[in-house]
Amino acid sequence: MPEGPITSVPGGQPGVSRRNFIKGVIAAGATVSASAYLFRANIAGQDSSLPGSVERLITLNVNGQERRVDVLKHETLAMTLRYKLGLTGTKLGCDRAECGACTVLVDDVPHYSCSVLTHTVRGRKIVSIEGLAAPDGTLHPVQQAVVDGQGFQCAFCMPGFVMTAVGYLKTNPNPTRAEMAHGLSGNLCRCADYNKILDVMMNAAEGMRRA
Amino acid sequence: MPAAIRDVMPAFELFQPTSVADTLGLLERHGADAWVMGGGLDTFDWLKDRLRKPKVVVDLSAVAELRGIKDAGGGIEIGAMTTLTEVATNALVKERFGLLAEATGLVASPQIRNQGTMGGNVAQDARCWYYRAGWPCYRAGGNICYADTPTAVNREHAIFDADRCVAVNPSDTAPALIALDAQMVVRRGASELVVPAQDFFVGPGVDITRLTLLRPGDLLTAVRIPGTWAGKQFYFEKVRDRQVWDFALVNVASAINASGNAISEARLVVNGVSARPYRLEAVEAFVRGKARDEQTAEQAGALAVRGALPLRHNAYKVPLMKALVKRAIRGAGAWTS
Amino acid sequence: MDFVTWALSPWGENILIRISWDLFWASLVGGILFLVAHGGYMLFSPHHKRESGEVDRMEKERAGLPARIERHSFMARVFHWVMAVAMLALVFTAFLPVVGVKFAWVYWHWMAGILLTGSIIFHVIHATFFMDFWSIWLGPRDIPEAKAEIMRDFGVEIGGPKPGKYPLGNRLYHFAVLVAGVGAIASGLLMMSRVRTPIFERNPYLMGDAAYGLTYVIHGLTGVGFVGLIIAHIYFALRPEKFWITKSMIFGTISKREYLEHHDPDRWVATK
Amino acid sequence: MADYKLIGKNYVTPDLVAKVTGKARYAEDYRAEGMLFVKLLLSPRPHARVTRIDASAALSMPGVHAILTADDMPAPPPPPAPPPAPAPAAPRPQGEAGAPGAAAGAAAPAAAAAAAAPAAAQPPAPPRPRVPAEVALTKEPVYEGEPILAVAADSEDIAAAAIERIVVEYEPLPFVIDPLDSLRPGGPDGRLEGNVFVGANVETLKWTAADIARIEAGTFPADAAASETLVFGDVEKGFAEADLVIERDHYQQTTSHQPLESRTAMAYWQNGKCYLHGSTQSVARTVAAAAGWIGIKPEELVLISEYTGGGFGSKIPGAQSMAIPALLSRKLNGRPVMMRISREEETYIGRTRPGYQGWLKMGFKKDGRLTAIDMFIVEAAGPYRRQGDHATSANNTSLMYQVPNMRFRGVSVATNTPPGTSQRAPGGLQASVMVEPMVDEAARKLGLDRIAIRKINSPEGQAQFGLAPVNAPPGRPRNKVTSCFVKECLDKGAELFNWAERSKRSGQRRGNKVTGVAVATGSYTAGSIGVDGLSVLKPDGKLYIHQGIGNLGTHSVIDTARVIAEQVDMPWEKCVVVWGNTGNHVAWSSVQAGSQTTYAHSRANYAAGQALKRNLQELAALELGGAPDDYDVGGERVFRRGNPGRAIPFAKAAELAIKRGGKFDGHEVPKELNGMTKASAAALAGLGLMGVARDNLPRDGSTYSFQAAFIEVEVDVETGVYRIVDYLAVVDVGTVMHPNSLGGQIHGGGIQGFGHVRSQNLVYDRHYGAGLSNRMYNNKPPTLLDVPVEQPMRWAAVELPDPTNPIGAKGIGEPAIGAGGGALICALADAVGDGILRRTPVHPEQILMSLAAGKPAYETLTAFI
Repeated sequence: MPEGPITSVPGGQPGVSRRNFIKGVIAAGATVSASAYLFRANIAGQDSSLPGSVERLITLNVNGQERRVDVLKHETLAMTLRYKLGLTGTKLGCDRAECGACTVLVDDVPHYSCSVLTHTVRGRKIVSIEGLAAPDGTLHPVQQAVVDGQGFQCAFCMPGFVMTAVGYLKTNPNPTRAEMAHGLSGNLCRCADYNKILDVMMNAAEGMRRA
Repeated sequence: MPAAIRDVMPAFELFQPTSVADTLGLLERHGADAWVMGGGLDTFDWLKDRLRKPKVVVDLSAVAELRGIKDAGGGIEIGAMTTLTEVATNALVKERFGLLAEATGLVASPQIRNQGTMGGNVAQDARCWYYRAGWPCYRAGGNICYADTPTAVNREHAIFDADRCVAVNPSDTAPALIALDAQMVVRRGASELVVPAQDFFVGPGVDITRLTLLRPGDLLTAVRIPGTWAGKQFYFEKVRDRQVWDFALVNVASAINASGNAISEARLVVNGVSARPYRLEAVEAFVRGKARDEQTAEQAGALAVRGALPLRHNAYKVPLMKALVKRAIRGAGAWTS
Repeated sequence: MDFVTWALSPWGENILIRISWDLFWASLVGGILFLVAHGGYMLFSPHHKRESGEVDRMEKERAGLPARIERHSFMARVFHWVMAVAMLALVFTAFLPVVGVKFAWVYWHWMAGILLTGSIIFHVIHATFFMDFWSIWLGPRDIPEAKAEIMRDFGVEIGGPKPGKYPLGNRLYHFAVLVAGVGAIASGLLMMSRVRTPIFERNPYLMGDAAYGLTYVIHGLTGVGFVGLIIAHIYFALRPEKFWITKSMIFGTISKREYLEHHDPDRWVATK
Repeated sequence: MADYKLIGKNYVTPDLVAKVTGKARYAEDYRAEGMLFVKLLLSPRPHARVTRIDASAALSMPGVHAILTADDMPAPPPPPAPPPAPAPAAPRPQGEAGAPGAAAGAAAPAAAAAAAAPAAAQPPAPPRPRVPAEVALTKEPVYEGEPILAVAADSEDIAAAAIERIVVEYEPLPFVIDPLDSLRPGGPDGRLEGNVFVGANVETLKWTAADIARIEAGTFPADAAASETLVFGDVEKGFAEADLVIERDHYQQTTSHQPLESRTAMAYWQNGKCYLHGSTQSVARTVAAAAGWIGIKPEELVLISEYTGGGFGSKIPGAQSMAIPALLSRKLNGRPVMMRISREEETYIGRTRPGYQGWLKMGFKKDGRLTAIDMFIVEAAGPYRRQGDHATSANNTSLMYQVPNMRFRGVSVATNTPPGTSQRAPGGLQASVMVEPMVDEAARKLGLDRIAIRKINSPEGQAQFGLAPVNAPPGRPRNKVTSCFVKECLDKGAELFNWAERSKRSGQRRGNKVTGVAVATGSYTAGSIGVDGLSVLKPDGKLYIHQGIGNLGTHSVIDTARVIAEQVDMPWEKCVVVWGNTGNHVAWSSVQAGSQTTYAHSRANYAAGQALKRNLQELAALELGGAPDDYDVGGERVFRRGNPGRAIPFAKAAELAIKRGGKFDGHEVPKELNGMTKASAAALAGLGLMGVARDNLPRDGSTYSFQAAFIEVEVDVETGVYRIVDYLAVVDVGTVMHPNSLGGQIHGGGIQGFGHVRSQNLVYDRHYGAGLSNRMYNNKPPTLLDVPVEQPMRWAAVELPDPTNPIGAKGIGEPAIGAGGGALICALADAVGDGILRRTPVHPEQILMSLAAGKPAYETLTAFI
């Protein structure tokens, strides 16, 4: 990162150098250079005495770890995961809640992380594709089913589909094929490998029931 | 003229109040500078397109009292921040008001239902693609409707009650709520308005820039459904191009109280055809006391579309609406036999 | 305060949308300020009425005049009141939504506009063929009259020319309404190409963005202009010293004395 | 069929675990110290000239580092010349970087057009203006959303705010959205140079007032002037012989490719080299193209694209826009620059399949045999170059239906809409969607079975096909295919689908639901030749296979590597596939388009495998005595036939090869190799025993794959809503290499075909020339619920090897989309009646309104609505 850029925008309040503030803030594993991604000084100012006002420095529970992160007020979860925490497995396909590639679990429920403010999920349990496999590399049953069935083609949609399937199967462990299709229907696959995806996810359901 | 860019959310100050009182305080304090965010799905579109740049966003996600479904003496009360998935899968809703559960279950996509809220779904803005492109149309405060010109593409637009603007209300839950005689609970400063769902929505003639009566500073806190229609016969159908994400081309919600084969009371609401969910009071009156059969359904369908004024590309909405109203009278299952 | 409202066209160009509603408030406040100022002045100023002696003399000279003289024919009065209703409807349907009273106003607005247009067409024909067309117009010979009026308002006792049928203020007002009315009607008719009416085929692309912008601005300017004009009109109609005119617009006639007091019988020859 | 250990078996591709754990890195997943972010300023107008740019306010903002405009772009290479003569080869030489689609009919000279056109529509005399090449940033935007300039800043926030402070002034120019508007007398031209692309040129073509009057009356003017004409036989004679003639107007929409990964790119410079992380279908073939866009030599570019999130033809050699971060980085002394392309930007700059407005006439004998086909297509080509889709549709039709007389006339109109390019089976999809329902209509009118009418007209064996310009020299041989087993597909499918019984459900009504059952075929090119294979057996006992192919999702980058392993009987666990980074020394490859990879690279890798094997044999002969042919390979050893004890393990062989040097370890390589392969071989020389070769295997004809698709749909005639109940695809793709991948390709293609027929669309406001469907919820790619979900989709292969491929494999990606789309529209027609559905996408209202009216009750020819 270049030496302390003044990160103000014209029309806003005078900026402050965030460099020192950031030091030590970004949790281990984050790619520091990418933290420049969303830097910008507050424009409306901050009066922390007001009810409901929020701090930028927050703690997130991601993939079972507590991570201290500096998060801008207008930052989405997808951006925090990808550019602050280095978790690039979560993909941005549309950034507009219409493809599902960025799906992550928030308290076990699938959400489009492009359309969630990071500040909204403070204190909630976030799981991204990187958090599914066991630390020893053992794949989650859904991941294993994908591998066993050579599921997906370009796989840009895959992390989103896998997360949706994991979340959906928690609510319906024994779905019919049609139910599974509805459960996964919020994810778009442009290779249109839907049939094979349904095949492997039905196997995944079985794998999860066994696990 | 400066260039436009339709990507990257502009910065704002964020507030995450934990009570309705604090929320109202923030809204009063910031006035028109404040933007109320529920699930955020409509909000993010406006912000990421940089078409709205509020100074302050008030995120309701931490207001616990706005969440949840309560039993209210035969009826229910649904907090505005209750997610659509919760509404669609809630046992009480399914038992008493299957119509709402069904309509809610057909909104957008599973993830959107997991995040989108009851309040957000009824209060969402129009999806007219000219308006959403940021063009200076009537709805955006300008002096033209781009969707109602000789060359406009207006397949998804209104066939009823257009007044300059021809956008439609995109909500799936709104017609169900109107059919169930629901009431909207709105906090306006110190006062609380309880408005029939039907009157919560406004047409372009009355207010061309908003789809509901919510003004800056207002807060929709809950939806109340009285017990009147609990357990009655319901029908909901949504026609759209793709079975996920897409908004309804036309949808229909009906609640029918029938004794034997005779309809004693009915509610019929169609959406996707005008800027307000379109309640068919004339049809409701017509079917009252009539036998619930093919003939009544047929006549009801014909009556429903009376006065429709289609645009160049949406004439199909007339027969489509007619068919849906017909089915809504006949009821589920009847038409496939 | 903004005078006009701009927007970005689909091509990213600044286009004129309409006037700023700030101007409505300006016109409203301006109108009210004027009447307060004028009313105050009239209460405390040294302004002078004409001497009554001259009128007494004229009354004697023209004993043949009837006791009541028709100032406004029945048709003229019907026109005036129809126009007044249309005008008020137009102004209220236009500006109530602006001040926050929401209702479906467009239909009533253009209907009132049609009524106004119709009544004005009638008025033009009526005035041209059945009235003294030029009696309402302004001309160079009004200058001495204007001068005298102003002098009197400043307390200078002065004789001088009397008006014909219409006092100068009347004629000035008529002229302002004429200009604003023509502007409002012409722009309004063009604007009707952008709403659905049974009268015009809707075609919002009849003109270009700039031409429509200008049209909307003209309509807006004339509209807020009317706010001020109407305030002034009602105010003067209710002023005691002008009330005889108001009454004549209701009942049609004025007394012989009023006739002689306010008019030059040579310029307006009473027929009855 | 040969007994293979690897080929034809399911296995797990080595990239899959990385994909499913989120470790696979696509272009936007790379980070570098000090990385800046780019935002683009896009043209708000469909056609204009930039007259002024004032970026001073933006440049003075803290955190803004640089701006890049058209003035910073290197001069584009001259546009490729059209082929000297209309080659009777593959309909689309999917080939050369940036210019796919110079097809057989492309060179149809003015004489051809003149012959077909009335005198009034004579094209103007030469010299004809050439189309300027497309550059990443422009001063004359020719479509809404074309990038004008780029800003690099510390963050996207700052870059976006900077864009909003830049003032650009434009001089508006005429624009075209609907091609037919441009053909009106006095209608606008999409380019300053003219309105119609002919070959590499732009010309001006206007129709007569009478032609336009016919359009306004709702019919396509089939005798209007064409700019391209291709013929085979005598079409008038053919129609004279026909017992049944059917003609139909027809519209197909323009669709956007919409790969889920946009064309994001990141670049930096180090030691005089540009490191470019991009998203491309082909890796080796992108280097020269991208280097050209950046204005450097190919050797100065290191291209990294290990994973690509789909392309479907839109990223064949990457994208012009990749040059933007590279050039900004160079301006900033090599500082890394990331350009994230938003979905809306992808919709603008991410390419389209050209739409069709056209007319088709077919003549049949009573027995169903085709006597003549006459086809006229106006295509919406976008603003930059002729698209060959329309001519390819004709070519493909002449293959699928062996008609003795055929004529094609076409006009490729310049439209100010996103640039066209190949999209999966360009022209092939459209051909199936256009032709198949008319064949069904004929079958019904003639009382024939729909499979029977196809079989009577289908190609078989080395069937001939193709059309030629009207002035082509006589006696020239027609094109022919290397193999064709479509009849076998139809037979096998009829059996598996139980066609005899199922087809009786046609038109059955239950309540308001009507069943439609149909069959349709699709075909497309399935590979050509001309690439290199490269592999190294290293002393660690592993075989390193260096693939220059991109990893675009078809798995072919891995599947074709197995061909080398198969040749030398190498256990798959000991094979390492190297791909996706030209810094890792990859072989020259085929362009990944036109279902090329499987066919071409199994050939190239077969050649490399043979070279590897030969090197092992010769090495063994030198080490152990005897002749090379005395030795064979297997069990990770090269051994003497009949005496397996005399053997050298592979690891040892690698060591020996290094010692011996020369051709054994890559210090000497065949001269015929491509320069890129030579450079890679040189870099790898001395690391082990090398197997490197160019594909010189014999081939006669063009390689095509085929598919027959069977489908059942249910149409709700009260609402027009329909769903697919059951689907079966049977393919002729030669030898099956990887069943799971093949299944994915077949059904993925089929579903994309469904998407074309049922929902995908681009909509434009023609007053402003502005896109209204830049969002996915407006342009509607197919979802999971648009496919059969209760009954799994099924597929089968006839598994008859192609004689010109050493393992018998053919390409697999493209026939599937036409068959799928064709089958769906045929089934809808089966349910609601012939001649009603003449426009795609088939929205519910077309069915609803037309059924009520008893005829097509929608605009049949208007584009972009």
